[in-house]
Amino acid sequence: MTQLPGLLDTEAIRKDFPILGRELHDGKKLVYLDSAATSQTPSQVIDVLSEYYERYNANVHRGVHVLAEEATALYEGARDKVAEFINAPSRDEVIFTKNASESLNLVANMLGWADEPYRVDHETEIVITEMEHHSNIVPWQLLSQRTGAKLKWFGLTEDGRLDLSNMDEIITEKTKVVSLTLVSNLMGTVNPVEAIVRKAQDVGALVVFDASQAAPHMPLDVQALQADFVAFTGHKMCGPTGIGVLWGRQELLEDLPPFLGGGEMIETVSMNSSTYAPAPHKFEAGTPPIAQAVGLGAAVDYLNSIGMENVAAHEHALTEYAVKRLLEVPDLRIIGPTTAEDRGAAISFTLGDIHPHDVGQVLDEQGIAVRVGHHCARPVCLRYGIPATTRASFYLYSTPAEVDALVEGLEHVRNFFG
Amino acid sequence: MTQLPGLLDTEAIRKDFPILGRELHDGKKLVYLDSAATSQTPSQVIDVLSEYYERYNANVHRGVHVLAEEATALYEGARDKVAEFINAPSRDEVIFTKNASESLNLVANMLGWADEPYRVDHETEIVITEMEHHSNIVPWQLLSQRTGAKLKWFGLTEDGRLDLSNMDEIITEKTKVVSLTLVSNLMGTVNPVEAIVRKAQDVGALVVFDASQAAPHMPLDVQALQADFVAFTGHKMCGPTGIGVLWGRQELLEDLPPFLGGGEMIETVSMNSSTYAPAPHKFEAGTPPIAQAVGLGAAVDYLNSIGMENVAAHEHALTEYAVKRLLEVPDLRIIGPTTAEDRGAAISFTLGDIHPHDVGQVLDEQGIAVRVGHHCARPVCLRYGIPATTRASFYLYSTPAEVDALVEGLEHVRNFFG
Amino acid sequence: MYQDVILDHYKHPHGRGLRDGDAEVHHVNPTCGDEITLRVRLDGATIEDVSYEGQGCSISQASASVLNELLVGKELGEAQKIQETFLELMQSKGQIEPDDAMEEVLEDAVAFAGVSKYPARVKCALLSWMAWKDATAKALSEEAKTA
Amino acid sequence: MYQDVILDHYKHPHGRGLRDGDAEVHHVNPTCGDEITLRVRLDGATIEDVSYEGQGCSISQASASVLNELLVGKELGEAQKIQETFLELMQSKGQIEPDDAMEEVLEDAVAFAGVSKYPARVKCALLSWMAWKDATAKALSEEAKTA
Ligand SMILES: Cc1ncc(COP(=O)(O)O)c(C=O)c1O
Ligand SMILES: Cc1ncc(COP(=O)(O)O)c(C=O)c1O
Repeated sequence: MTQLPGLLDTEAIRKDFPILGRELHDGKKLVYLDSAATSQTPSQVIDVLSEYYERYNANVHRGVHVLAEEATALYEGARDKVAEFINAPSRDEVIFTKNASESLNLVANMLGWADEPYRVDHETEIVITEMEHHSNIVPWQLLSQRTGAKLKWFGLTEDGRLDLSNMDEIITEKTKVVSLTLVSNLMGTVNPVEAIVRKAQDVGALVVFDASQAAPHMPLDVQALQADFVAFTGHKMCGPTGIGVLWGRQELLEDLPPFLGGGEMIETVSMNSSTYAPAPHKFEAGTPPIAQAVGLGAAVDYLNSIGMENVAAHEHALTEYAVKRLLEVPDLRIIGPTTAEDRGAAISFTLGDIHPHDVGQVLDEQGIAVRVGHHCARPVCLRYGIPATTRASFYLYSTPAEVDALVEGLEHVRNFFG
Repeated sequence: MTQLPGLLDTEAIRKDFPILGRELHDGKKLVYLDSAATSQTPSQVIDVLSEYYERYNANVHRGVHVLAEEATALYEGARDKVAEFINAPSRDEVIFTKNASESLNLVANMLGWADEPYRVDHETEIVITEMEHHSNIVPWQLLSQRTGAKLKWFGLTEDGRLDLSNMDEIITEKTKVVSLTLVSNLMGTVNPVEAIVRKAQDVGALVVFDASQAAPHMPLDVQALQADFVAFTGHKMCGPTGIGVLWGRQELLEDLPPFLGGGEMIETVSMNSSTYAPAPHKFEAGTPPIAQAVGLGAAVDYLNSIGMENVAAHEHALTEYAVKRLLEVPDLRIIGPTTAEDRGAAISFTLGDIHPHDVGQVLDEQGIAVRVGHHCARPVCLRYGIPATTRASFYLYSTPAEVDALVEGLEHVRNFFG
Repeated sequence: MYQDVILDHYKHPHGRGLRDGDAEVHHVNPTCGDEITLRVRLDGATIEDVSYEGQGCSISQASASVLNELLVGKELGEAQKIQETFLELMQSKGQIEPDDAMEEVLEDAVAFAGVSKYPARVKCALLSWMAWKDATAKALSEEAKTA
Repeated sequence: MYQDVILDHYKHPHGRGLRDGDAEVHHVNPTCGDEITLRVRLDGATIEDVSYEGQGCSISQASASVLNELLVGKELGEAQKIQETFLELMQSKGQIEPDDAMEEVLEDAVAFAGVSKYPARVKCALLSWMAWKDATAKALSEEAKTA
C-alpha cells in the first residue's frame, strides 16, 4: 500500500461509514470519489438522527413540555457547536437554512430589500467570479434583474486561478457586495482572499464567502477571514441533507430585513402588522430542520474528533499523489491547478476526446463513483472551451489505493473507446 | 378502557412509535398530545432514513454512478408517492421545500415577481383569514409591504368559524390571491371552502390552501379542492423535519418565475444570463432535502397502510369524546367549535384564570405534553380576547385513555392553582 | 418549580396597577404572549415606584410582584446589583444553589432558582426585570435630556 | 450498455454536419451539458434531410447518427411511429426486451435498449430525437404560415 506522510488512519475512519462497505455490480467494492457533490455520513451522525426521532422529537422554542425543551436544547446546542466550529463571535450569528443555496439567496434577498447603506439597486454593482457554483451566480443574476444592479465578475487565468489583475476596475465605489467561493468545486482552486477583502472594505462593500467546499475540508475562521457573510452546507461535511448554514455579522443581521415570513421568526403578529424576533430567529421562518441541525452538530463533533488540520493534511497529501498519478495518464488534461499548492481535493479533468459521460459510466462499471458534467459551474467549462469534465474528489476517508483504482479505471476507459 | 366506534388499533400502532414508550419525570409515561405542533415518527420512517445514509446517499440528478442513480430514483420516487397521496394530476406539480412556511413564501414571492395576469402590485388585493397560522400571514404582509397590495381578511364568528357574511366585500375584482387554511391549527376548525373557491374563480383570483393541518389527518385531493396551490409540511404527518411540499397547477408553475436561484433549478447558465429547468426543478434550488423527501415518502406509505379515511374516523371519534370530557371540566372554555362536526383533532381551551403556561407546566409534571401559547396564530387569541390557550391535539396513535389522563391532569391543575 | 412563595406572590401581587412614572415600557414574550407594561418613577437615584400591569403566567406575575417588593425604595446602584444577581441565577440552568449571601440580596426572589431549570420559563421570570431595566434607562435618559 | 452498434455509430457518425434545412433547433441536456443543433428539411411529407452538429457523449452522438440513418427518406407518419417506438423503449427502464416487430421498426436503434436502465443516460439517447420532433413541428408550422 502507498504510504504518504500526513495521511489519516483511514482503516479506522472507514469503519465509521457503513456505505463504504457497499459492493456494486456483482461484488465490485465501492470507490467513492464524489465527496465534493456530497460526503458520506458516519454512523455517529446516523445514530444521532435516529435517536432524535426515537427519544426527543418535538417542535422547538414554543413548548413547556419535556420533549419540547429537550429538542430545543439539542437544536440550539447544534448552533453552539457550529458557531464554535467557525469561530463565530456569537452563536446568534449562526442561521440554519436548508442548504448553501438558500443561504446565498437569503443574503441576496436581504440586500435587495435592505435600506441604505446596504441596499442594492440600479445604481450599484455586484461582484462575483467566473468560478462560482451556480448557487453563487443565479441568486445574484436574479437580484441584478430585479433591482437593475450591474453584475460584474473576476475572470480566470489559464491555470485555474482568479485573475485579479483588473481588480480596480471590477471592485469600485459602486460595489455593494462581493460574493465569491473560498474553494472552487470544479477545479479545487483555493482562492487568495485577503486582497479582495481589503479592496472591498476600501470601497465599503460587503463580502460574502461561499464556504461550501471549504468548511468540510479545512479549518474555517470567519473572524480571520474578515467576512460579512459565510455560507456552507451540511451534506458535504458528514452531515445530513436538508441543512445549511449562513453566518453573518451580528450588526448586519440586526439591520437587514427578514426574508421569509412565518412562525418562529416573529416577535408579535397582528393582522395589520408584525414585528420580528432578533437574529438568528428572524431569518428562520417556520419549523426549522431540527433533526438535521442536530445531525450537523454531530457531524461537527465528528470532524472535531479528527481535527480539521488533520483532515486538511490528509487531503493535501492525497491530492498531491492524485495529481501526480493522473498526469501520468495519456491525454489527460487537468482543468485547474496542476499542483497541490492552494488547491483542494476536487480534481477535474478531460480525457482526450472521450466525453466525460462515457468516462463516468465506464468507471462506474468498475465500482468507481466520480461526477461528470459541468458540476454546476458551467461558466468554468465555457471559459476553458470544454463541454464538461470528469471530477474525482476526495475526503477524509479516501485512500491512495482509491487513487490507484481511478488511474487503472481510466486506462480501461481509454482502451474501451480508443 | 373506553371503546369508541371508529377507533384504530392503537395498541398495534403505538408499537411503531418508539418515543411513545418513553417515560418522563421518574417513571411517568409520556402522554403526547402535541401532534399539531409536530407528529411523532414511526420506525418505518426512521429506518428508511438510516438506510438511505447507510446504502444510497449521493447527490441527485447529476450523476451517472450507481449511488447517484439510486438516490435520484428514491428522491423522485418520493415525489410520485406524494403526488398520488394528494391526487395530483402530474408528479411534476409537486415541489419539495423545507417546510410549509417556505412553500407559502414561495407562492407569495412568485406572485410578487410574476408578470400579468398573476402579478400582485399596488392596485391589487390579497385575501387571507383571521385564523391563519403566522406562516400564512407574514408572507402576505411582507408581499403587501413590498408591492403596495392591500391585505384583507375574513373574520371569525363567536364559535370559531369563518365569517363569510361579507364575502362580496372581501373578495373583489381586485383580488389576485386568496390564501387560507383548510384546518385551523389553533381551533381545529375545518373550513368550508367551496363557496370561497367559487367566488375566487369568479373574480379570477388564485386560491392557495394551507393544508398543514389537513394532509396529516384526512384524505387530501387537490383536484377536488379545485386549488391552485396547496402547501403542507412533512413533520406533522409522520415524516422527518426539514421537508415540506408545495403543489401547484402545472400551467401556473410554467408561467411563474423562479424564486431561489442555484444548482438544480437551471437549464443552462452563463455569466450573463441563465435559463431555468421546467417545474418542479425550477423551484428546487440547490441540493434538495433528499433523505427527508425519501422519509416523507415512507411516511406517506405508512399513512396509506392505515388509510386516511381510517385516520380521519379515528380522530373524529376521539375528538368527539375529548370535547365531551373537556366540557365537563369546570371553568374550561373551548376556543373554537364545541362539537366534533367539521373540526379536527386540535382542541384549544382556557381554564378559568389560570395561565396556559401554568396549565402546561403542571400537566408536564404528570407526563402530559400539550402546547401552550398563541400557537403561531396570535390573531385568533386577539379575536377572542385571550392571551393564549392550552392546546391538546391528537393523532392516529392517540387513545381515549390519554383523553382521560388529560382531564384528570386538568383537575390537578385546578386544585393546584385554586 | 412552583414554590409556595411564588404561588403566594402570584395570588397576592405587590404593587400591581399603573401609577405615575417617569418612563413607561411595554415588553412582550413572543413565545408565550406574556406582556407587561411597566413604569418607573425615580427620585434622584432612588426608585420611588415601579408600577405595572400585564398578563402572564404565575411565574411572570409573581416575578413582577417580587421585583416591586425588592426594588421600590432602593438606590439605583443597589437595584442594579439585585437585578444582575437575579439574572445570573435565572441563567444558571439549575446549576446555582443559592447560598446565604445570595439569599440576602434576593430575598423572596431566590424561590425562582428552580425555574432556571426550565429554559422556556426563564423568560417569564425575567420579563418584568428586563422591562424594569429598560424603563430605568429610559427614565434616566429623559432626565438627562431635560437637565 | 455500450453495444458494438452504438460504439460504431459513435466512431463513424452518419450524416453529421449542418446542411440546409427548413427549421433549426438547439437542444441542451442541462444535467450534462450535451448539446445538439439540428435541422430538418422536408419535401412535402417526406424527410429529405436531418443534419446536425453537437457535442456529447457516445450515447447522444450515436443516437443522432442512428436517427439520421433511420429517418432520412421516410414519410413523416412513419418517422413519427419510429420516434414513438424509440421513446417507449427508452422509457421502459430496462423492462422491454425488443421483439422482432420492434426490431423491424427500430433497426440499429434497438441497441439502445440497455441504455434505458440508466435514467441519467436516457436523456442523452433522446436528445436528438426530441430535437428532431421539435424541428419538424417548427418546419411544419413555418410551412403552414407561408402556405
Ligand atoms: C396551519 C399551519 N400552517 C403552517 C404551519 C407551518 O408549518 P412549518 O412550521 O412546518 O413551516 C403550521 C405548523 O406549524 C400550521 O399548523
Ligand atoms: C462551491 C459550492 N457552492 C454552493 C453549493 C451549493 O450547495 P447546496 O447544493 O447544498 O445548496 C455547492 C454544492 O453543490 C458548492 O460546491
